[in-house]
Amino acid sequence: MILLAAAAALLVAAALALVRAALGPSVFDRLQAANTLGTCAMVLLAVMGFLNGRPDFLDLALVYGLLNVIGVVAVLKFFRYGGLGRSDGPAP
Amino acid sequence: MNAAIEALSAVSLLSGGFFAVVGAIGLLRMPDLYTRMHAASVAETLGAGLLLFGLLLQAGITLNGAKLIMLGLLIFFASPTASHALARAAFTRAPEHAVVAQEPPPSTR
Amino acid sequence: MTAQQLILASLSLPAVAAACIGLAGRRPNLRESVTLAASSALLVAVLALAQAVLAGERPRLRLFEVMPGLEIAFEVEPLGLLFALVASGLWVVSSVYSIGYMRGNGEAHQTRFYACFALALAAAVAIAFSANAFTLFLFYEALTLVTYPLVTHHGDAEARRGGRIYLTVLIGTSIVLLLPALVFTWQAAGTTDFQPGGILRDKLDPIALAALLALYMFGIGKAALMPFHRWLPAAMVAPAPVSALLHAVAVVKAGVFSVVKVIVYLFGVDVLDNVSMQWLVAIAGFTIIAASVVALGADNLKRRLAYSTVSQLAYIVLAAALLAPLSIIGAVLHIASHALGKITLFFAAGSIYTAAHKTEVSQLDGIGRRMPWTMGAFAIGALSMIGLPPAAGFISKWYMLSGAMEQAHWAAVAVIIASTLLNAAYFLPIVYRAFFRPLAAGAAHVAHGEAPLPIVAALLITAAATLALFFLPEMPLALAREVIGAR
Amino acid sequence: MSQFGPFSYAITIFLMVAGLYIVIARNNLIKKLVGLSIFQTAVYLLYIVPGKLIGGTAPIVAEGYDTYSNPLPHVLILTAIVVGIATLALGLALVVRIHEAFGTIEEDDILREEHAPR
Amino acid sequence: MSNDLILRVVAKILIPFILLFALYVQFHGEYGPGGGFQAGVIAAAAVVLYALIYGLDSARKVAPDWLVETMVAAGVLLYALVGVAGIVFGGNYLDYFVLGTTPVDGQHRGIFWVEVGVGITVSGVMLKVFYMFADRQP
Amino acid sequence: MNLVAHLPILPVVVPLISAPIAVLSRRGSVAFVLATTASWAALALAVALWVQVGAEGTISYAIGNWPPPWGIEYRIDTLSAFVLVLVSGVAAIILPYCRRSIEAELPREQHYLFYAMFGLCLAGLLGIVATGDAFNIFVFVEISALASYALIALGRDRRALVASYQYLIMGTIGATFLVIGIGLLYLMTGTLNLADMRQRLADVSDMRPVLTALAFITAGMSLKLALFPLHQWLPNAYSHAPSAVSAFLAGTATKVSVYVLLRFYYSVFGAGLVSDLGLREVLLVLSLAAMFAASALAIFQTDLKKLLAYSSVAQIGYITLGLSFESVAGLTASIVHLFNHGITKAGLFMLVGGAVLVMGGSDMSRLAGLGRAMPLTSFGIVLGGLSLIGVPGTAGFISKWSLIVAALERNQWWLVFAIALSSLLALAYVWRFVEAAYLREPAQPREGGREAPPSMLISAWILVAASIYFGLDSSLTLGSAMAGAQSLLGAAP
Amino acid sequence: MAIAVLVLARTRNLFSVVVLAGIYSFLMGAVLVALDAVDVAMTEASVGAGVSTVLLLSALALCRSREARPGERPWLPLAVAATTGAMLVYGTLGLPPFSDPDAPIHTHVVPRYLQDGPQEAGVPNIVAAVLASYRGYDTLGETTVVFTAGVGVIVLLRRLRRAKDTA
Amino acid sequence: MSSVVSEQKSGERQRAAISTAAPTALRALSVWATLLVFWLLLSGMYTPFLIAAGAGCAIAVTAIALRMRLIDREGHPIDLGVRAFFWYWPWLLKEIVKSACQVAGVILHPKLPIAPRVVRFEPSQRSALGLVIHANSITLTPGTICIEATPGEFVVHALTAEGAASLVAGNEMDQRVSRLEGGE
Ligand code: NA
Ligand code: NA
Repeated sequence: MILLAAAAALLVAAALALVRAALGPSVFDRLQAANTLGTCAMVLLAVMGFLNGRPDFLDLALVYGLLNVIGVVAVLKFFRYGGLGRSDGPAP
Repeated sequence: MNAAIEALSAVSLLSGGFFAVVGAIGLLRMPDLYTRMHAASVAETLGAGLLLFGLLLQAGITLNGAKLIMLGLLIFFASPTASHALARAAFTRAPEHAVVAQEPPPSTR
Repeated sequence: MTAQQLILASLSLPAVAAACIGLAGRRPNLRESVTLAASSALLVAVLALAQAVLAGERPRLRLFEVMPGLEIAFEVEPLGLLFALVASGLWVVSSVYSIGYMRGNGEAHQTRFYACFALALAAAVAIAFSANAFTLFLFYEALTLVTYPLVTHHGDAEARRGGRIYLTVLIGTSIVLLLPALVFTWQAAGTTDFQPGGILRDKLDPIALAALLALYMFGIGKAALMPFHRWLPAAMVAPAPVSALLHAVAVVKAGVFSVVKVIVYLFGVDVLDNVSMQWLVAIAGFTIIAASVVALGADNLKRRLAYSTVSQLAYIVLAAALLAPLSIIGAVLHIASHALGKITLFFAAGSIYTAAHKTEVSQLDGIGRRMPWTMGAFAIGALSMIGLPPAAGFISKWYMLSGAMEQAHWAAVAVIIASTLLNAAYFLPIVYRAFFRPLAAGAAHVAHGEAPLPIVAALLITAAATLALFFLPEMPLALAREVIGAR
Repeated sequence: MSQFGPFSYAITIFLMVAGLYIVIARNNLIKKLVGLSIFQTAVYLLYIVPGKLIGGTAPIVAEGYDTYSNPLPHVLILTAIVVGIATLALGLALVVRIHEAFGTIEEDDILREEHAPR
Repeated sequence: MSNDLILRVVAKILIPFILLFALYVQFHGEYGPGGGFQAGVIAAAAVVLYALIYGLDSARKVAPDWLVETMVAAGVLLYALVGVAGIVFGGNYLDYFVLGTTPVDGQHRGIFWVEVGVGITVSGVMLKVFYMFADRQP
Repeated sequence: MNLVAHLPILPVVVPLISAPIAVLSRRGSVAFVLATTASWAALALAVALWVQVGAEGTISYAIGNWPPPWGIEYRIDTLSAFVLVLVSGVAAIILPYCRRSIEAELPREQHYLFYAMFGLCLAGLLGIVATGDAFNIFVFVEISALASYALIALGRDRRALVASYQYLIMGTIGATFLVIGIGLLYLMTGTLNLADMRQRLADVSDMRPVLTALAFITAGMSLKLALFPLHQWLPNAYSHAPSAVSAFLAGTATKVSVYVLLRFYYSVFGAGLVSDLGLREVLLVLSLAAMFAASALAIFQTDLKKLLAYSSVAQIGYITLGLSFESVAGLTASIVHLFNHGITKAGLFMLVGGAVLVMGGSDMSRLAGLGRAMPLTSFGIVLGGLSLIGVPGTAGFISKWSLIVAALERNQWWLVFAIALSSLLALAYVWRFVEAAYLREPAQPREGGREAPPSMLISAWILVAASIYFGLDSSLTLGSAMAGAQSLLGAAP
Repeated sequence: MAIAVLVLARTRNLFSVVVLAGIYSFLMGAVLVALDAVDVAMTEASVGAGVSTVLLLSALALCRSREARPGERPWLPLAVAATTGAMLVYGTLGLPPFSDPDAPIHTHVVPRYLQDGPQEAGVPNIVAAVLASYRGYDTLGETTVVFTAGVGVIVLLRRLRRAKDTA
Repeated sequence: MSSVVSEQKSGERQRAAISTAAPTALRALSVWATLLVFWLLLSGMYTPFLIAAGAGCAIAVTAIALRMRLIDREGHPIDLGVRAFFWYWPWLLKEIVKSACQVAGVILHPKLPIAPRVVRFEPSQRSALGLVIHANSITLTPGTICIEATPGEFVVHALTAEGAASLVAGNEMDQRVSRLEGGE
């Protein structure tokens, strides 16, 4: 029951973020919304794992989290440099 | 499971949900990008954190608990990094921080 | 040589000759020697076959089975033999003529010309020997295709236009009408073999038979039944030897040959007795009259000859459609007699063109004095066309007329008589002009004599043959009688 | 829950129609590809929704569960996803080359450009 | 983006974990969600992240083109050859039963190697495709 | 290890394996040898399979040794063996042609990738034909499709890119429609195995999803087989692709799509259902439209490759027309034309490829005087063209004959004439080439007599000769087609 | 999800389109988890939010990032799409009810996977068992698809030593 | 600008090299161990094969990480040690909760009482790691976002005046991070 409530709250949050993504107005706003949505989805997955009684699916949430990061980084790299292949400094 | 832990978990989950919603509301209400980001970080840190904590209490010291902690760590690493990168990108684009890469309304043309 | 080997030889001789001509392309003398040798050899082979056929043999040769009940096979029977004799015999003559004409006019692409000519002969012989309608159809189309380069020989815009009409009408009728007819026949009878008495007995009701017959008659566009006659005048753009090939040696003969073959061996004369043939008679009759009228108005000599051909072919169709034994004999004979007469006329036209560069009837005043041999031969050919003795046309026309009277088909009789008058009306003035009018003023100062020797020799041979056929009709007559089963 | 079936099909069909519309109606080559992807993803639901059993769980056999949702659609859709991303990758590569060759990725402009001399 | 301190440091910390996670997904596909495909994608994503932060050339030093191109082909080849092994050992194509001492053992082996093949090809392709795109100048 | 037992799978797996090895080799020459060997092996295996099927009847092969409805089954009957032979045969003949053709058209670094793609495309097409599993069809459809998108895009003209993109969009929509159809069928029957599906369709509770599946599969495959008016991708794709690719795709890809349609219609849905939905009439109308409109469009093309491409659309109309008769005779005509047109069109595109190589383009104005410049090439094109028209003695004639037989069987005389009339349009477009090649003088005189390289010319002529041979002896083709049609319709042979 | 698509259809900034497509994927993933399709969700997340975002961005970086204008004749596409939709509506009306355990897909073929899979194939994740073993050949095909796409992209985008693109 | 940055960077790298306490080999071993633990936690199945696989995979990933040159003080900060864990993070958590509640209040306040502004100040950290920890801590705490993080200057966006006011050189967070960085 509590879990359901938490899931519902996350859904509401995700919906609100979606509205922000829809409204924009700037690309960054959409990005921020996407990022928030990603986090919500990730936590939601964890909650759903418990809700279904199969919390071993947390792996899934981890995947979401990792890929969310990469997605955002890619977007930002694109925005800053206009391409994904550019390098601005020497290798580590 | 211990009733106290159960209760703590419930509280934690509910308040986590609450902060998540609040953050999202802020995302909608705030006037510009940076302020929206502040709001979002409420949802991403405290909201997500409390929710995961609540779950952690339910999972106990198990492998699932470990994974929940990993999830939390991931959020704590990734979320500010993403926010920072976003802010920086927006800032380099338009340092006068209210006007950031505005899309023209679709009605033009 | 066995009869089968003879068939194979007759089929492959011209084809091999075509290949050799192609290879010998750079050496004109060799090339033309090949042509002459091959044509003579073919004539010998066909004559050898004639002996066998007249002795009552029916040699057969099977090549492929394309589909069940559909094979490429050959069988030599009297009608086909007659056609093959005409074609191979005239090939020899026209080869001689071609050498004179092509060299005399300095034509281009001579190698292609001789090669395609040889291929056309191969197709014609294959048509003549077809054992079934499918094989006939196959080589009928092949004949169209290999004669196309001859029709468009000059390659200019006019030739291309003529070639297009030629192809469209011939391929068009054959695919749209003949092919469905063939499939229908195959479906109804399970075979397309030519058999004495036909293969469609009790297979189809009269209406279907009539429809099928119509498909065949119009589908065989080479028979130039109106309204599918346009290709023949359009093909006049070709050089004279080609016209000879089209009008006498192979193409139109293949058409009327197919008509007779279909009526006699596919349907069977007595099967068709139950079917109304009046429409076919009517169309043939109309074609005879209409084409003659057009010919009457044509000033261009070759055009006049072309419409004459349209009309003469319709005789054959008409005669075959009458279904009377005598008229069918006439039809068969007319294949030969028209061939000889018409080739003489075209040789003469080519001769005039080569020597005097004249193409119009109105330019021919007094030309007979300068080219007596040519115009003499022309006169014999004209007599044959009209159907007057002592030319071959008389005999065949006589049989046709007898057949029509035997059937008491007075309309047909009237058509034949009327058209004879028309024929006379458009041929005799030419002869008259040539011999009895003074030389045209403009042409007087252009000195020219007869055409080159090969041309004159060829047309004299055919003229002589036209006369010979009148006096010695036994062999063709014997073959024609065998066609209707009367020995 | 009985209404969930029709509802989910409605969503599926909506996504499919919208995706297809974007593919056909839009001029921008990249946008078309995005539409194509959406069109393809709509199929996922068509397969997977009917495979769900209420009270069932993910088809990973473990003690304590005896009702599992249907695994076969999952397998099929995994393949479909892979096909989708493969198509997208190839399509984008084409778009990039088209952009290099024509200087635009708007279909109209390309069609106009095609007929113009280079 | 190696200029950006924060991204650089966070990426440094995260990338090994992402890679290990990919391998975990690869090896545990039989027991939980995931498998060769997902593992391949995640592994490629780790390298992509590296390339995003440190530049494409650095990534190319770590995972050179020849290696990636070899992976592209090697994985699918491995898969197809596992199938052939089925034939060689007397079964049908992709018959795993004959690959081990017992049928189930054979199934285990077959599934494992097949998933490895998928993982190799997928990560190779994803990476290669990224290279190809990122390497091009607009 | 008895290879005969694995005949069903080997023709697919051999080219499939050749592709990654080709990529690993990174050498154009090695890849060429690999692909050629693989395609020859595939042909040999397919022929062996054909013989085996002829002797033993339908063969089932359980991949992974899982029994059919659970595992994926390869199921080879007369029809699939026949199409396998066609596809692998065309590939086996085209590959030797590729060597010089590709050398001239593609930079050296791309050669090994080209051969890998070719192998994949071949494996995909063969896989579609061999499989007895609905979803597996989709997977292999995508393999062949992706490979062909890339292959088409390799064309030298930049328009090849656009053509490839258009094909990608249309092809993907088509494949997605297919997958929707398969999904609905799966939902109603619970199985993906085609044979099993057919049995279980008998007691399906509600026919609506099944009919929808039928509609989606028809629409999807119609896109892929370029049924008029869904053909727009084809002319551009075929005319701008590298010559070898045009030839291969023209000979195989659309034919395999037709095969898929046949498979679903008669091995899954059954003839009754197909006619219930009125698909017969739709197919009939669209086929006629293709036969006439596409032929008419072909007449007005100034580029020979494009002309041939439109001709393909028209010829596909004949195939689908036969399908619409829903009789053994009609299906026989479809199948035999599928084969005959496949070899003829592949041969034609190969010859045109040779002409393009020497003359620098396939525009009619460039090809003026081709008859003298490249006599063998242009004579081959004429012979192929005659087969397109359906002149007796060519393979095309056999197709037309069968089609007319089928129409007559239904007493549809008007169709007979329609078929014949559309052949005249074919005559018109073929004759445009003949006039250009033989009756027009080249714009600028060039040094004559240079033919395409022998490897290209010989390969192309093998197909031309085949299309003549199968016009003279149709027992092999027509026999297989009829056996295939009978087995599809469940009629006793 | 529907909202995301609607906005996506209307948005002309292609960059935003990419972001929205990523969001769409995340949502789809969540829905898939709710439907017990965890493997699919994982794939969709990694593909939709990861790979395709990166790919789309890469392509955008190389092309202009703005859609010029929508198509001019929206009626034909709309009609096509609507017909498709109508056909699907008709088709889905006849599908078995949601979560009906007696539906054919739950009673035929699949029971063996679920009951015998762990023993026969030795793998508790039935999706993995079906994917890699029962229908392993499909997966070989799937891998080949990936391989094909990879080779295709290489062939299209590899920079050639000889400047071919200038032709 | 970029050249300046890279100069700064190379200088900073030298400093990092000097201050590297642990040799790379040791660090790599530690990475391997961490990864193995990570694997074991994820896996939960302790068959010999899977454990061996875990060890093998950890070796492989360590090798790759070495190849990527990820294993240094920045990438694997074992130097910070356990003390940091118990000394810095709880404080940060407390700060986060505190400011999150504040921001939540602002969001829910009908008037939305915000006073956004950008603040610049100089952090006292010298190492990249320290700067990153500091910057991320700022961003983690709701109400402040670190926009630019360079060794000489932090540019921070703050939601409210109070938030801005706390961001001055030498604030509590700055001090704590510096102490953490110094390994004290
Ligand atoms: Na898995
Ligand atoms: Na913050």
